Amino acid sequence: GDSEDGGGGGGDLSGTIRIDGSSTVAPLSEAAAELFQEAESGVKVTVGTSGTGGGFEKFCAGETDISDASRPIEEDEIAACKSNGIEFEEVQVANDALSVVVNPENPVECMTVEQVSQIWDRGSKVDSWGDVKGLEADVGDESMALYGPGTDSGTFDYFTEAINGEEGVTRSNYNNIGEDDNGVINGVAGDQWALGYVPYSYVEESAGKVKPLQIENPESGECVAATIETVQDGSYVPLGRGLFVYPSGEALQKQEVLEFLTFYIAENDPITGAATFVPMTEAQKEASQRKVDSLVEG
Amino acid sequence: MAQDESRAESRREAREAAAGRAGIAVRPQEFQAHAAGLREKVFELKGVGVRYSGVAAVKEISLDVHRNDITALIGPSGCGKSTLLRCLNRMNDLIPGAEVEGRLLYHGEDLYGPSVDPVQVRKLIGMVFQKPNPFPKSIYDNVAFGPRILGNKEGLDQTVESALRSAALWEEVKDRLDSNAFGLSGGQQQRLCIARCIAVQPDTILMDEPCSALDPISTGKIEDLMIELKEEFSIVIVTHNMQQAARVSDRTAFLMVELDADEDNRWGHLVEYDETEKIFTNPAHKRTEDYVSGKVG
Amino acid sequence: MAQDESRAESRREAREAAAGRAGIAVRPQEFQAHAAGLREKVFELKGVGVRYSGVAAVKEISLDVHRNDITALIGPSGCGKSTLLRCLNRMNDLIPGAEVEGRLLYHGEDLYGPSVDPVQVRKLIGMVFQKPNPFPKSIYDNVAFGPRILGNKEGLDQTVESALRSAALWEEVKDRLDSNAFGLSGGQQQRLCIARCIAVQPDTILMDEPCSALDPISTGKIEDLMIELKEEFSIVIVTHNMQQAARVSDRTAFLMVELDADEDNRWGHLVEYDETEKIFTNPAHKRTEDYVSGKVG
Amino acid sequence: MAALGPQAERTRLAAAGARSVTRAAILSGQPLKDIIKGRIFFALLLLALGLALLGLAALILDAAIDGRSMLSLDLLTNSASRISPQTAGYANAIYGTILLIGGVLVMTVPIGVGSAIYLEEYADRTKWWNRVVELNIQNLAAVPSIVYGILGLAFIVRGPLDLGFILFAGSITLSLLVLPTVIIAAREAIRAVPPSIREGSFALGATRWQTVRRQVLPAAVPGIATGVILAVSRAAGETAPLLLVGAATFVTFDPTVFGDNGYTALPVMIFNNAKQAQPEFHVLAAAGIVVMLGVILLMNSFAIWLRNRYEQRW
Amino acid sequence: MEARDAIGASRAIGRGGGPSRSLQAPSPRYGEKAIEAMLGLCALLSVVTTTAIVISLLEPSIEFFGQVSLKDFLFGTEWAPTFTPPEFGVLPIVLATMVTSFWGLFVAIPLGLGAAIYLSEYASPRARKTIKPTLEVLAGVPTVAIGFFALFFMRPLLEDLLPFLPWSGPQAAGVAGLAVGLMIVPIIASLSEDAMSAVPTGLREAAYGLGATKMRVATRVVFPAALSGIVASIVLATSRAVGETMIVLLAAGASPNLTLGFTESVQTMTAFIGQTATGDIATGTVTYYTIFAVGLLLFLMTLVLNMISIRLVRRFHEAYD
Ligand SMILES: Nc1ncnc2c1ncn2[C@@H]1O[C@H](COP(=O)(O)OP(=O)(O)OP(=O)(O)O)[C@@H](O)[C@H]1O
Ligand SMILES: Nc1ncnc2c1ncn2[C@@H]1O[C@H](COP(=O)(O)OP(=O)(O)OP(=O)(O)O)[C@@H](O)[C@H]1O
Ligand SMILES: [Mg+2]
Ligand SMILES: [Mg+2]
Repeated sequence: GDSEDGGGGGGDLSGTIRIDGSSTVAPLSEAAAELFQEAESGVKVTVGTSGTGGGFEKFCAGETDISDASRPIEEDEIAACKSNGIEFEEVQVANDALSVVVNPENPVECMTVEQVSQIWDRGSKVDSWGDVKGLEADVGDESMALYGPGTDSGTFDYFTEAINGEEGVTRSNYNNIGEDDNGVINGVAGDQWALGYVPYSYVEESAGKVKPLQIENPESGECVAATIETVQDGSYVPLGRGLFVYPSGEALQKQEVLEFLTFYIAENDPITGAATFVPMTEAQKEASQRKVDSLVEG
Repeated sequence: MAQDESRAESRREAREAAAGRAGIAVRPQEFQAHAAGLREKVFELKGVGVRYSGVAAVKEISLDVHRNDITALIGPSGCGKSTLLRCLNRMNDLIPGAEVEGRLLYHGEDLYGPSVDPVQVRKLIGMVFQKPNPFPKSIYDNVAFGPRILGNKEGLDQTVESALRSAALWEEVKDRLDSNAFGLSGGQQQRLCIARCIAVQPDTILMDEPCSALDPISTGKIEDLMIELKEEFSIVIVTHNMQQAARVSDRTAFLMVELDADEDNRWGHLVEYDETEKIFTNPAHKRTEDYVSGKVG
Repeated sequence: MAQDESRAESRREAREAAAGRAGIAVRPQEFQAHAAGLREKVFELKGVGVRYSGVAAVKEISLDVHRNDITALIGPSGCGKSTLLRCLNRMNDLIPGAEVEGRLLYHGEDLYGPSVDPVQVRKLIGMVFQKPNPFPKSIYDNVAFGPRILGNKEGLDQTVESALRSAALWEEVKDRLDSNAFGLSGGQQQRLCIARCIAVQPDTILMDEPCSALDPISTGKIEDLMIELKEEFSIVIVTHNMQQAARVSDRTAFLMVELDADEDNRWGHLVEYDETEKIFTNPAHKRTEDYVSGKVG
Repeated sequence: MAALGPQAERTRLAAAGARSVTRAAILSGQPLKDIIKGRIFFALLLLALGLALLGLAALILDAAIDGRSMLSLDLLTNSASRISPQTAGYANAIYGTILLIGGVLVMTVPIGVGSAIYLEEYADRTKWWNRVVELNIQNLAAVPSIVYGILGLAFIVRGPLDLGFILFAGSITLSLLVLPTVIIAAREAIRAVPPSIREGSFALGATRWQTVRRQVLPAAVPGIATGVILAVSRAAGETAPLLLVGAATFVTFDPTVFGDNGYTALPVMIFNNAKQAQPEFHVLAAAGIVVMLGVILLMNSFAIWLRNRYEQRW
Repeated sequence: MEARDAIGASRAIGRGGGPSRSLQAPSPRYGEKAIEAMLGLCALLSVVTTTAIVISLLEPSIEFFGQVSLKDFLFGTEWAPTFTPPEFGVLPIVLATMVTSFWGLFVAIPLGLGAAIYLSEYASPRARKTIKPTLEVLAGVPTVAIGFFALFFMRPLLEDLLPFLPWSGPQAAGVAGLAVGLMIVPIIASLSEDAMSAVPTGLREAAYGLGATKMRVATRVVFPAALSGIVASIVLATSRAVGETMIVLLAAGASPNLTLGFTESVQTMTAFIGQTATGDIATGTVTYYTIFAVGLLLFLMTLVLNMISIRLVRRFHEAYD
C-alpha cells in the first residue's frame, strides 16, 4: 500500500527481477521483494542464495539483475563484470552488526577488541577464561568452547578482518558451525563457558538464550552494546557493518528494477524490521538513492 | 471317437475352403505311404553338432525327419535332446555362445544359410515347450498374438477359434476367452500353447517334453491331439517318457551320452534311429535295448 | 564286493557301538523276515492327508513303511509323492499354509505330537532332494555341516571319510576335499548330498527323485548305493521312473490323482501298496496296471 | 504272543529298543543351549528391525510435533513469506518440486527403460563395450549426489548445454542422478520376466522388438514403475545438487520449466527456513518436513500398491 | 508325386501372405535396427554422463593443482582453504568422511542385516509384504529432514543416554554418522533381503533336512550363500554414506578437525563442497577450485569402493552358479 513513496507504480508494472547472492542479505531482499510484490503484483521477484561469490559470478555474467553481498566486490569480480560490460554500483540497504555472545550465566559483560582478538587470532593458545588477559569480571579458569560460523561466509570474513586485521586470519581449532548460524546460538546456550560470534539478528531472535557482549569502542574506551542506535551512529565499532546490493546499470533501465530499488531504500524501516537488521539512517538512505540515480543516468 | 473324427473332418474341410481354389486336391490320408525312401523330407540333418561356448553338447547327428510323421527323440537326461530340437527352428541363435555345425536342410534348403532369416524360420516351424508358457494375457490374446505380429488382423476371431478347436480346447474355454490364461490348469495351458502355435499356421511343430509337467489325463488329451495334428503338420517331439514315444510316434531317435576316456567331456550322439516299433521291440543296438527296457536311465 | 561287505560290516559295528548300551540287540541281516505282519515298522500312516492353504493335495493315505526296506512312491506328476514324503520328516512345517491331518507314527511315536521337536525329527530322518543341493562350500565342509551343527566336532575327519565312503564317493574326491562342491558333476553332487545326510547318522533316509537330474551312469551308481545303504537305513524313495522303482525297491506305493466331479479339485490318493514285484507283475488294480505298463502317464 | 518264535521275539525286542531310543530323541527336543541361542538370535533380529522402524517413526513424530502449530492446508496453498512466517506456505515450492519431478519422469523413464532393455535384451555381454556400459552404470549409482550438482553446474547450467539457472536444468541434473537407479531397477524387472515368455514369443516368429514391446515390457511394467517411483522419490528429496544448480530460495509465484526467473523446490525451502534466525521459520521448516514426508509416503504407497496389485507371479 | 506337389501349392496359397516356405526375411527390418540403435544410445548416455563428470571435475582440479602441490593436498594434516594463509591438507576432511561413514555403517550393518534376515527367514509373507516397503520409505526420506532430526532430536537424546561422553557443541561426528546410518539401513536391509531371498530354497531345505535350527540355517547357510549380494549392498550403502551431504552438513558441522572423536564437530568432504559451493567464495580463486579437487577425490573414492565391491561380488558369485 506504500506505492506513493515507491514512485507511484500503482500495480501496473510487470516483468521479473532476479536477485542472487549472499544468504546474509537474502532475508532483506526477500522482505523487500515480498512487500514490493504486494504493491506491484505484476512483478516477479526471486531471491537466490548462491553466496556472495556465486552471486557475483552470475551477476557479472549478466544472469541476474541485482547481487546481494555481505562483503565488497573483489578485484577479480570487478574484472569479470568489466569484461562482460556490466556496470554496477554498490548500494547500501541496511546496517548489520556481529555480536560476540556468551552464555547468560557468564558474568562477563564487556570485552575489548584486543581480548576478542587474543581469543580468536591465528595460533591463539587461549582455551580457558583464565588465559584471557584483563577481564573485568572474575570468571576463574573455566575452559572455553568456541563457536563460529562457516568459513565461507561473509560473517567470517568480516569478523576476522575487523578483529584480527586481515580477512581469513583466525585460529582454526574451534567449533565451526557451518551452514546454520543457529548452531552458534545453541552451542553457546548449552555451555556456560562457551563463546561465539553471530550476526546480530540471530541474537535478536534467540529470546535470551545467549547474551551479547558489549565491545569497548577503541576510540572512546566505552563499552558499547549492539543496538539500532549504536550501530546507526557508528559507535558500535569495529563489529558494525553495512549490507549491500549491487544493481547492474542495464537492469536499472528496466522500470520495475528501478522502482524496486527505490522502494527498497524508501521502505527500509519495515524491510529491515522484518529481517531483523538495523535500518539505515536518513543520510545513508539519501546516499544510496543518489548512487542508484547516478547509475541510471549512466 | 466318432465325434473326434467328425471334428477332424470339419477341420479338413475348413482348410480345403481356405485353400481357395477348388482345383487343388488335398492329400487324403491314405497316401501317407510309409515307403521311407520316397517320402518327403522335412528336415535332413547331416553331421549336425552343437557347441555351447565351445563345448560340444551333441555331435555328428544325421537323420531325416519325414512329413506328417511324429518323430520322437528319446534318451537320458542331458543327452542333448532339447539342444538338437532347438537347432531345428534356430532357437539356439538366442543362446549366446551356441554354435551349430554340420548341414541342416529344411525342405532341401540350408536352414543356416547366410540369407536365411531366423525370424522367418520360426514362423514356419513352431515350438511347444516343456513347461507351459502362456503369456500373461487373456486366452484370446495368447492365441491372437502370432497372427497379430504377422499382421494378419483380418478374421482374427475365426483364426483364434479354429486354432483353439484344433487344440481341442475350444469347448473348455469358449466362454472365458477374455480371462487370464494363468487361470487355466497345466494341461489346458499346454494345449493353449499348442493352439497359439497352430494359429500362425506353421509347417512343422517341435515339442520339447510337452507333457512332462502334466497329469495323466491332460497327457492323454495332448497325445490324442498330436495324433490328430499330424494329419496337417509334421511333428518332432522330445520325451523322457518311453511309453509316450511308443504310443504316439512313427519314428524314434535314441540319443545317448558319450564320455571321453577321462570322463571330462560328455556329449550326446545318435545311437539309433528307426521306426518306433522297431526301436521298442527289436532294436539294433544293445544300448537301445537296455534303455528302452529300463535297465539303465 | 567282498570289500563292500566288509565295509558295511565295519559300519554296522560302528553303529552298534554308537547304540550305547549293549542290551539292545542290533538286528542282524538274516532276521529281515518278509513276514509283513511281524516286521518292524518305521512309519505307520493312518489316513494322512495334506492341505496347502486349505486345498487338499493328498488325502487318506494309509501305509506302513518297514525297517531296512526301500519303499518306493510312484505315480504321475502332481499326485503328491513329494508332499507325502515331506510329511515324513516334517519338512512341510516349513511351507506356510501346509497342514497335515491323520495319524503318522514313527517307531510308534506320533510324529506330529505336541511335544515333538521337528528339528530333532529331521536329525533322525534325513532327506535327499531331486536337484542335488550341495552347499556352496568345500566338499569337506558339506559333509561336516551336519556333525558340526550337532556339536559332534570330535573325530570329524573320520566321520566325513566314513560318510563319503558309505556314499561311494571317497575314492573320487579324497584328493580334493577342500575344493568347492560345485566343481563336482551332478551325480557326484547327489552322492555328496547322500554322504552329507549319512554323516548325521540318521535312522531313515527320504529321497525325492534323487536321480531325475542325473545321467544313466550316475543313476546306476546311486541305485547300487541305495541297495547297499538299506542294510543300515530304511529308505523311502520317490521316483517318476518306474524302471527304477522296479530295480531297487522292496515295496512300492502307487499314487494317483483323483478329480472331483467338476474337475475343479484334484488330490492324490493311494491306489495300491504292495511288494514291488507284485505291483509290477500282477497289480490288484486296473489303474496300477495301466500306469506301470505305460498306457497312461 | 506266547506262540511267537524266538526270532520274532528278538525282533520285537529290537523294535522296542529302537522305539525307546527314538522316543527319547524326538521328544527330548533340542539342547537347551540351542533353544536359548535361537531365542536370543530371534530377539536380536526383531530388535534390529524394531530400531530401524522406530527411527522412522521418531523422525515423523518429531517433525509433526515441532511443526504441529502450522500444519494446515495453508501450508499447501500459501506462498513463502519473509514478513509473516506464521502464514507462510510452500505452494510455489511444491509446484516447483512437481515440475522438477515431472521433468525427471519424462526424461528418466524412456532413457532408463531404453538402457535397461538394451542391456538385458540386446547387448551381447561378450563384447567389452557392453560390459563397460554395465560397469559404468553401477559406478554411477554410487556417485555422490553433490558431484552431480557440480556436473549440473559445469555442464548443464553453464558449459556445453548452457541452459542457465532454469528449472529444466535442475530436472536434468536430478534425472542424471537417478538414472542409474532407474536403469538398475528396470533391468531387474525385465530380468524377472521368465525366459520362457521370450522363447514362446520368438518361437511364434516374433522379432526381438516385437517380443520386447508386446511381451517383456508389459510384464515388467509393475516392476519398472515401482523402481521408477522409488528412484523419483529420492530425487524429490534431494537438496544438495539443487543448491548447486541454482534453485532460488525465495519465489512467490509458480515457476515454469524454461522460465529464467527462478524456481525453488520443497527441500531447498525447508533447508533455507531452518537456517533462519527467527524461530517461526523453524516451525515452518518442521511443518515442511511433514509435507515432504507426506509426499514421499504418498509416492511410496502408490509404488507398493502398484507392486502388490500388478505383480505377476510366475 | 504329383499329389504332393499339389499339396505344397495348396499350403502356399492357404497361408495367404507372401511366398510360402521362403526362409528369407520379407523385409529388411530397418525398424528393428533403428530401435536397437536408439536403445544403444540410451545406454550410451551413461557413459557420456561419466565423461562429463570427469571433465567437469578434472578441468578445475588441474587449475587447483597448478597452485597447490599434490603432496600438500594429499598428505597435509590441516584443512583451512578459506583461512589466511590457506592450508590445503585434505586429510582432516577425508578422515571426517571416514568417521561419519564408519558410525553410519556401525549402526546400519547390524540393523540392516538383522532386518534382512528377519524378513527373509522369519517373517510371514504377509509381514514381509508390509514391513519391507515401510523400510523402503525410510530410504526416500529427504536427507535434510534426517539432518535436522539428528541435530535437534538425536543429539540431545544421545547426550542424555550417554552423559559420560565429552559432549560439546550441537554438532558431533558420531551423531551425524548415526543419522547417516538411519538413512542407509533400508539400502542394506532391502538389498540384502533380496540377496537372501534369492538363495535357492534347496539349500535351506538341505540344511533343515539335516536337523539344523532356523538360526543355524540363517547364519550358516543362507547368510554365507548370499554373501556376495550382502557385500554389494553394504558397499552401495557405504558409497551413499560417503556421498551424503545434507546430514553431515547439518549435524557434523564444519570444523576440519583431524580427529576420531564421537562427539567432536568435523567437516566431511561433502559438507565442505556443499557449504563452500553455496558460500561467499569468489569464483576463480584457489579456494573455489578446491571444491572441484575435493569433488574429484570423492568421486575417485566411491569409484574405488565400487570396483572393489564388483570384484568381490564376482568372486563370490562364481562359486555359486
Ligand atoms: N544354454 C546352455 N549353455 C551351456 N550348456 C548347455 C546349455 N543348454 C544345455 N547345455 C548342455 O548341453 C547338454 C545337453 O543339454 P540338453 O538340455 O539338450 O539335454 P536334454 O537331453 O534335453 O536333457 P533333459 O532331458 O534333462 O531336458 C547338457 O550337458 C547341458 O548341460
Ligand atoms: N508349496 C505348495 N503350495 C501349494 N500347493 C502345493 C505346494 N507344493 C505342492 N503343491 C501342490 O500339491 C500337489 C502335489 O504336489 P507334489 O509336488 O507333491 O507332487 P509330486 O507327485 O511330487 O509331483 P512331481 O512328480 O511333479 O514332483 C500338486 O497339485 C501341487 O500343485
Ligand atoms: Mg531337455
Ligand atoms: Mg515331486
